[in-house]
This record gives sequence, structure tokens and C-alpha cells, in this order.
Amino acid sequence: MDNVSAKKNDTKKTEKLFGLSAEEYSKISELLGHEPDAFELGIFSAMWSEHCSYKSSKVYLKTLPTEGSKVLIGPGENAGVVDFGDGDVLVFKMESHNHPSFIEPFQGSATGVGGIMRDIFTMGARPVANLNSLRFGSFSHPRTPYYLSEVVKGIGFYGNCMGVPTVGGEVVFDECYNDNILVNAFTIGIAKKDGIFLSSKCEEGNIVVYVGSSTGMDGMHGATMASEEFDLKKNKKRSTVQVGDPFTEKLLLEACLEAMEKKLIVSIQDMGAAGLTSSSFEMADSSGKGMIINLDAVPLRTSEITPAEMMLSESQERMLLVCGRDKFDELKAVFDKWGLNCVEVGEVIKEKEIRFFYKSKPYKTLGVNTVVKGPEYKRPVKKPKYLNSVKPLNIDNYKIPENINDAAFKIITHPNIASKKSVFTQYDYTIGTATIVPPGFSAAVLRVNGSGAGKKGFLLNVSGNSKYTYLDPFTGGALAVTECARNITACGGYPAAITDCLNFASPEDPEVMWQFVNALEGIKSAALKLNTPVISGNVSFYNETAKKDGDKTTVHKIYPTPVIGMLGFIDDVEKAVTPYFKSEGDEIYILGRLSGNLGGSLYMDLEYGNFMQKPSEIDLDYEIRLQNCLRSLINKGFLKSASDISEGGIFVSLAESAITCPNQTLGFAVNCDTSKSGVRIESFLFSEFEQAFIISVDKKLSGPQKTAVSEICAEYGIKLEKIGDVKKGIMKINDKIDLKSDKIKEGYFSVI
Amino acid sequence: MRNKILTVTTVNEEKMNKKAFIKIMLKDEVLDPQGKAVLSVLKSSGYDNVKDVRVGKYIEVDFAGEVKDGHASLKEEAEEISEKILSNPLIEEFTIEIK
Amino acid sequence: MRNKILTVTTVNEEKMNKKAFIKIMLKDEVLDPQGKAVLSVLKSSGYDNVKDVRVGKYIEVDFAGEVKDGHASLKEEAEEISEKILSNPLIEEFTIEIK
Amino acid sequence: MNNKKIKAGITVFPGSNCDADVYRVLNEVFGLSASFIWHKNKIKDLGGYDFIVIPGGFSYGDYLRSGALAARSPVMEYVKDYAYKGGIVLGICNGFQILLEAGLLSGVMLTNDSLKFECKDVYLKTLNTETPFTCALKKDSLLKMPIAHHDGNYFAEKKIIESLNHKNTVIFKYCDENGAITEISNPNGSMYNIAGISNENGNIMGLMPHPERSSEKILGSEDGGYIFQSIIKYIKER
Ligand SMILES: Nc1ncnc2c1ncn2[C@@H]1O[C@H](COP(=O)(O)OP(=O)(O)O)[C@@H](O)[C@H]1O
Ligand SMILES: [Mg+2]
Repeated sequence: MDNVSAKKNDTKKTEKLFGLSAEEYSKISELLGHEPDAFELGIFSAMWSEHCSYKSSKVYLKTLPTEGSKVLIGPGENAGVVDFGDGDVLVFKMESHNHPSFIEPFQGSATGVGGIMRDIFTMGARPVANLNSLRFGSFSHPRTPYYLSEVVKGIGFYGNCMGVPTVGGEVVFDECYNDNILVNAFTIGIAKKDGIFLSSKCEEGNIVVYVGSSTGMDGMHGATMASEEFDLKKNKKRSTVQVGDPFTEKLLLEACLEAMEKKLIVSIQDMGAAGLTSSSFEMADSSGKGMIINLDAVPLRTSEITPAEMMLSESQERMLLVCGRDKFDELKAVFDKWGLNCVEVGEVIKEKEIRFFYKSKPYKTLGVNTVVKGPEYKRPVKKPKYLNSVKPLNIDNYKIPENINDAAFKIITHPNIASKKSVFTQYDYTIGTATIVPPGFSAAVLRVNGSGAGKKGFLLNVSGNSKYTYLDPFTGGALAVTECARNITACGGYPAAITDCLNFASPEDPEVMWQFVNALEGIKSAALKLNTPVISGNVSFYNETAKKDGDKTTVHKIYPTPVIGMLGFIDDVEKAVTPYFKSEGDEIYILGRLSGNLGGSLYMDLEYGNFMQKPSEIDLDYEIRLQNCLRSLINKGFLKSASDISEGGIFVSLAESAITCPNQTLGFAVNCDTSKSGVRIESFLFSEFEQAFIISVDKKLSGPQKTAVSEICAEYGIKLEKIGDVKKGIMKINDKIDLKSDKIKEGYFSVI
Repeated sequence: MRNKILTVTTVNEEKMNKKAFIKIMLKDEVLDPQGKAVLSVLKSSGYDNVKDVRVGKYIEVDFAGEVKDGHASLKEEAEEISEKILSNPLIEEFTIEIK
Repeated sequence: MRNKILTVTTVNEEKMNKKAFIKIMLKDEVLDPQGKAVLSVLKSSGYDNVKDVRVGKYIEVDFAGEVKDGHASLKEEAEEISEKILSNPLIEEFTIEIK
Repeated sequence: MNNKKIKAGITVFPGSNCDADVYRVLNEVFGLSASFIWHKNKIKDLGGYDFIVIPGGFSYGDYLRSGALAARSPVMEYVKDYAYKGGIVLGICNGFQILLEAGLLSGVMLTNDSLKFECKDVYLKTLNTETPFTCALKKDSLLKMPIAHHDGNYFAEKKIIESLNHKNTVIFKYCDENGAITEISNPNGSMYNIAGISNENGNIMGLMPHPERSSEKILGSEDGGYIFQSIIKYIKER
């Protein structure tokens, strides 16, 4: 970025450097009435980048359901806001930090967590929980251990220091992420309903204030980088890696909340991607105003920095805010107390333009609208060719393996199934004294301290299944939503709202765009049916890497990976149910129905090296009945455990229920005539994401209680079938599975 | 730019116990949160003549003898180790002394 | 610009920008888990001629000029800072260079 | 004596992050009058407090060494004063590290032997019940509490260890759920499984696990509460 003079005849190079297309470049020249100079080009390229402008996704995102009785603020602000009752609101969002995490996994993931937390406390909410969704390359890839350990360390480093518990997440390994790991970070915060701050309230005459860390060369180009493929290792003379400083962010958090509490702030926006550029232009735009920005006042860490670089720097732990002139002294006192910069850098003006001053002279003026109104594309879509070969599975073409025990063991010890304990014990999940159900189970359950909330609480889960999305984008999208809801319902919660993080390859590839559009349709239909509006989200395109192999270049694309983060509510956290069995002798049931379809399953992958089959579609109407039925059983106190049937199928569900109980090792004896429902034993054991739950009930349930259970199931039209009993130490299913719980437990907990 | 200026002390005994002393600092333009925090504490403890603090790592690698096959010298081996394992070239730079 | 060359340059000017370079290492008898971890990584990466690794800190303190009142020299001030703030004498020892 | 009359002071450094939890638990669960002491406050005399808690967190980001920078900050001078006069001081996690760095307790904390942050439940064996922090407990009581730290690997010279043993100032050791002090139950490599120690006088104690996170049944354990109950009992009876 040091020799960024955009020479006229150099548009080709400019394009490469700034990620703008030739058309976009001409459009900018046209809007400006002249060829953009380095400063202008920097600003436009940042604001018109995919990352900031959502130019390829906007038309589709607009179609998502965003309203609901509990939604106070939907997408558009820094984060969405949901009403929690009793004067409290919950604010949450999920965001990707994929490219920076691939380049420098520790700092990349750390600053990803830092960034999403800033989005939350910008709104006036105190972050109360973090989650994350991680995708790494194949478990046996030589770089995977490095990425896994650095990313986890980075996430812990930031979240732990901030004092925000990390209560859940997911870790998935797949070859398709070998060159593009995914790091999606989720934060939820709590605020008072009347204590929400927005970026859109600037008034003429207010002053513009810069708070937090000084500006350096960090993350220069971050915004444009995120929109480019990793085709070439750019020869970086200078370091542009963003370094996270969670200590400073903790101070920034306390200072901002204190200033908000004292009502010293009118409007506020964090400096995230494209730093000062996006915060100033977006705040001005959403307030329908303009600003004067005095670049001489910007606190700097280095003197060797150009105005364009100041505008584009992604130094962390900074905020731009707007306050009444009469409040500035008081505001400054708060930030002084916390030892942070607090500098007046400008003023809000009526004219919808940003007037930059540099070296005490007018420097540049840019129309807010011109810059903010980036392009919007409806890119070509084309059904991917590979989908033609994805057909329904006919299991009869495969013979039953001799030893199903081995298959079962392989599945339960597969890195995608095995316990992620060694990951989440690196995160502080107990701070806050609010974590009722910690990571390691279905959904995290939290209570709310220090408010009138009483016993009510909320639940959180993040889920995504890229393999299924690859095989059937619509189903994969719908499944991500449904899976979150299942995890929340299995604890006794009500799904309330979602955020999404849509990780895809290049939108300029029509086949990728087709995946995107269809996955989004899936999310949409599930969100509509389950009544979980989308209140915030994030799109990350260009997760692909061009690799040279001789003179041939192949582009490695990730599977389409939509990830959903869901919030649920529960009236009484003491009634939350965990997925593991509680005592020997309890009765085990299947609630719901089984498809027995092994299409796309881990079993097919491991046993036959072929999972390119169609996964089951989800019957959303049935799903709602099923979940309502389960919740009703839980609320009435009839269940001792409930677990969904996700990756790995019923076997994994049963096995996890047996071995994740914190202070004993249980097991089960299951006998189920699978031929009655016309499925083979492997289909029964390993078919995934069934519309069913494994539940356990006390065997001493009285007759009337049992009748009540049956009546509830009948009322919802859901089948309930007893399949066995909880045992100690053994895992038996029909005459096919005969395993020792200890051995399974050891395997399950020692893989990662 | 990574700086590789090395002050090498010449030692004749080839088999002598030799150590590489590797200093790893964040590049100038990279934020140094540790240094910043230490600076603020120094200042508040009255050391107000201190203008800046940078915190890096100092690693002593004891080679106790031979150079690994395929390496011209201990220095070369230490450089490889520093670059590939001990430092992160994206944000750090190192200098090596062999003694 | 930060001076990165380890060779000592003698400077007479008292008011010149001076830095203290402070090396802090764990005492020999203190277990160094980080060093142990680095050692095992080096060994498993094939550097089997490496016998031991110790990881310490390297801190650059920029005094940009005057010595604080009540201190005879920058060196003395740096020593005080190292002892009182930068190191923990129970487990660490430090050496200072002024350049 | 009414619990409300018991005044607790909770120090707050930049980067402290368990301060709010301790505050809530002392006020809401135990009904005391707890308040914060901001590190820059020039209170000078902490004599008005019945006891002081130095809570966990990442004071000054734990940069340099955990607790090192906070230990050198001005408010610690007042805490030292208070402690030397016999005042009750409890350091939890980062607070323990600060007490060590400030020289109020002996020894140091090294990085966990796993080199990782460790968040999990541990069991503690109570070795000394004659302190203000353990007087409501029976000898050898087992307490289940969570740990959450990166540098909890207690280290001290032989001389110091001998003196700790001699003076009976090792208060808690990590053990398994049956009370056996084993290598496997040591979560961080601490010498002799040491999890908490006091000074010779017994009025200053530091421990790595978090009693404030284990003072309510709904959170999985109430065992940490015994430490606060002991302090309350001690103050009421003194
Ligand atoms: N990266 C992570 N961070 C924190 N917790 C995690 C992480 N990965 C997995 N977990 C936890 O492990 C448990 C199992 O994860 P997963 O198998 O994805 O759950 P499920 O299939 O029920 O959605 C969950 O409680 C989840 O929160
Ligand atoms: Mg599951």
C-alpha cells in the first residue's frame, strides 16, 4: 500500500490491487468526474468490496424473514436485537474471519472474536457469551494440527481475557478446507431495552470522536483481501497482520458501557473492516448526514502513514462515536479513566458529504451516497454439474459389513464425531456465573444474572453441515436451521431467532451462486416455518484457492458452508434437560420417525468411500410437531434426557448419551426390530439427521404418567417407541453391536 | 523487512558446545500490546522518561556439538529453525548470535 | 527507526536517544515448560542435534534522553526497572545492555 | 451480627474480569455489603473493610507475567498495609498470582505444564482448617470447584516448600474425586499439587480455583461457598 498511486494507464494493476472490476473502476471515475486518486480509490475499493457492500448477496439476503414479535432490530445495524422480556434485550451476531485466520491463525481468530464482540458492545450490550464454528482441512493433513491449535489458542486468548465465556461451537474437519479454513465467531450480549445504541442518530453539530487504540498499518487491505481469492502469495514487505489486544478491548468495553450509561454518546460504530472509512461513511449515511473528518487528529502509531492508509487501516480496538459538543469533556473523562485515546476528529454536518482535512487544509470531499451506494449484482446462476450424479442411495447395492462393531467404532472415533473437549477446555466457559449447561452437550444454557429475569434463561447453538449442503444446497441450508432448533428443543428451549454466516467460494462462479441461492432458500423456508427470524448475519465469499500444479492451475473451492447461530428461550433453567443418560434402568425411546436413508452419511464415506448420494429432505411441518411434542414432554418433567440424531446417526446418539455423563459411565441394551420398518441394521444405526430424538425416562414412571406421555405424543401425532434400557458399561444393539462403554469412551475422548 | 545481520563470534573448536542465541522481536509496525501495557505501568510508576517499550523473546538453543546433516553451519541451521519454527515471519523478525 | 543491530556502538552524547536492552531468562533451576515444548517440537521436526532450549524475554526500553532524577545513570535506572517491575527475581535473572 | 454489616472490598485493576462475579456472589448469595476498590482510588486506608478480595481476570492483560503489573500498581501498597496489619485478604486465580508477585505470598506461578489455558472442574483437599478461609470446613474436606487459568503451575524453591509444609500453610491441594492427591488430578503441574496457600499468619490466602463460580447449586457445585462462609464465620466470631 506504500506506493499506491493509481496511474491512469495502470487500471489492470489497480484492479488486482484493489479488487475492483474494470466496470466498477469506470463507474467510480464517472461518479467522481475524474480518475480516482489513491485516496479515493482506497475508499471506494473498500466500500465496494464484497465484504462491505454485499454486492453479490444483497438481492437475496433481502428475501430472508427478518421480522417477528420478539425482534426489535433486524439486520442492518451492527447486530440484531431480540426482546427478552422484563426490560431486557439480547443482541447477537455471527461473523467470519476466514482469510485472516488462514494467513495468521492465532491473530486472525483472536481478532475475529474481538471484532464480533465490538459489534455487540457498540450496541450498548455487555457481551455475555461467545460461540464459534470452525472448519479445518482433513484431520490428517500436516498443517491441520497447527491451524487447530493456533485458532483455538487465539479464540481463547481473546475471549478469556475479555472475561466472556465461550460456551459452545463446532469443529469440523474436511479436505475441502485444506487451503481455506473457516473461523466464524458468534457473540451475544445483554442490554436494557432503552439502552440500545445505534449508528444512525447523528445530528448536525455533534462532534465526531475517535476512541481506543491508535492507528497503525494493521490489516491494510483486509476488506479488499477478503474479497479476493488467494491466488498469489503477495509479497508483503510490511506486516499488515492485525494484532489483537484483548486487554485494550476490555478497557474499551468498560469505557463505552460507562459512557453509554451516562448517556454521553449519540451514535456509535465500531471500526471493523475498512476501519475509519466504513465507520464514518456508514454512520453518516444511516443518519442522513455528512461529516468533517480531520485526519491530523487521528491518533497514530506510526508517522509513516498516508491519508489513504489511515482511512483503510484495520487496527483493532477502535470505535468512532458521535456525541453532543457539551458532553465531550465528560466523555473524555471516562476514557481517560480507562487510559484510552478519546479525540475529537470531526463534526457532523448537514450536507451529505465527508470533508477530509489533512495538514490543516481541506484535502478531499466525497459524497456519502456516492461511496456508500455500491454496486448490486444479480450474478448468473447455474445448477452445478456434479449435482446430476448425486442420486438417492440404494443401500441394496452395498453388502452388509461383517463386523458392524468396527464400523461403529470408526464412526465414534472419527474426528468430526469425537469429543471436542480438548478444544473447549481452553476456553473459559464458567466465568460470569451464568453457564448452566456448559459446552460438550447439545445447546449451551445460560441464565441471566442481575436483572429481574428470575429463573428464565436462554440457549445457544451453532450448526452447519457443508457436506449435506454440497449434496443438496436447499436441504443443507434448511438443515443448519433445523439442527440448531433440535439442539435447543432437546434442552427444553424454544427457538427464537437466528444469525447466519454464509461461507462460499467465488460468487462469480455461477455454480457457486446457485449453491448460495438454494442454500439461502433452505435457510429461509426453515426459518419461516420454525418462526426464527434472521436478525443479523454475514457473508464470506471467495473461500477458494487457486493452486498451481505444473502449468495447470486448479481452483480448490470449499463446500458451500452456511452456518447458523440460534438463540432460544427457556422459562426455567432448572428444568433444562441434558442429552446424557442419568441412571441405570431408565427406559430408552425413539421419539419421531426414521427414514433410514444413509445418503451422504459418514458411514457411507468411511465404509465405502462414497457419500455422493442424496440426503433426506426435511419435512418441516412434521419437524415442528416433533419439536413441540418433545418440548411439551420436557416441560412436564417426564424426560431425563433428550438427544437429537445428528452426524453418525442413532448409534452415536446412544453412545454419547452413555459416555458423556459427567460422573459415571453408562451404557445401553437396545432391541429394535428394524425389519418392521423395512430398514437394514446399518441404516437404523447410522442414518443421520433423522427427524427423531433419543429420549430416556424413569422406569418408575407411574401408570398415569405413562399414559400422559402417550397422550402428548398422540396429540402431536408423533410416534414413540421403546427401544431399550440404560445399562452400566455395555453397549448392545440387537445382536449386531456389542461394545464396552469404557473402550468407546476412551476412544471418543482421545482423538482430538 | 526481516533483519538477518548476525554478529558471529568465531570459535575454532568445532565440537565445542555451541549455542544459538535468538532474539525475536515484533516488526516495527506491528502492534505490541505487551510493550504498551508495560509502558503504561512504567509511566504510572513514575518512570516518565521512558518513551517506548517493546517486548520480544529471547531463545537459547543448545546444539551441544554437531551440525545437522545438510546444513553448512550451526548458524544456517539456527536460521532455518528461527524462520520455520521459532518466529512468525509475518509479524516478527529475528537476529541470531552463535556463541 | 528502531536500531536492530546487535553490535554495540559507543556513543558519547549523553542526550542522545538511548535504549536499554534487557534480557530476562528463567534461572537454571527453574523448569521452563515453554522451552521444553519448543525442544520437543524441534526434535520431532528432525532437529535432533538440539539438546536444550530455554525461552526468555527480550525487552527494549527506549529512554529518549534524560535519566530520571535520583538515578546515577540510565543503566542504574534500567536495573531498578528490571528488578522491580520487569522480572521476578525469585525465578528470573536479567542482563542489561545500554546502547 | 447481620451479614449486611460485613464489608468486603473487591479490588479492580484494568483487566480484572471476575470482579463482577465476586461482587454478585458476596452481595446476592451471601448478603454481605461488598463494593469495588478501583486501582487508582486514593483510599489509602482500607481499614474500613472486613476483608479484601483480589478477584481473577487478566489484570494488565497478564502481559509480561500474570499478575506482575497489577502487583506493582499503587493500590497494592494499601493492600499490603492492610494485610500486614492482619487484615483478611483473599486472592482468587489472577488475584493469587498478584499476591505472589506482590510478595504477600511466597512462590511463583509458571505457565501450566500443558502450555494451555485449562477450564474444568477440579477437586481440592482441605489441609488446614484453622484459617479465616477454611474455618467452616472439616479437615480433609473435598471441594469441587472450577479452574480457568493459563498460569497456575505453582513453583517455589525447596526452602519455601519446606517452610510451607512446616508452617502448615498449604491450604488446598488438587486431588481426585476420592481425595487422593495424584499426578492425574493435578491440572497444571503445580509442585506437590498445591492449589492454595496462605501466609504464615493465615490472614492472606491465594487459590487458583474459583469459589465464586461454585457457590450455587445450579452452577454444579456449592463447595466454593464454604470459603466465603468461613470468612463470614471468622469475622462474626472474632
Ligand atoms: N469450537 C468449539 N468451541 C466450544 N465448544 C465446542 C466447540 N466445538 C464443539 N463444541 C461443543 O461440543 C459439543 C458437541 O458439538 P457438536 O457435535 O457440534 O454438537 P451438536 O451435534 O449437538 O450440535 C457442543 O456442546 C458444542 O458446543
Ligand atoms: Mg448433535
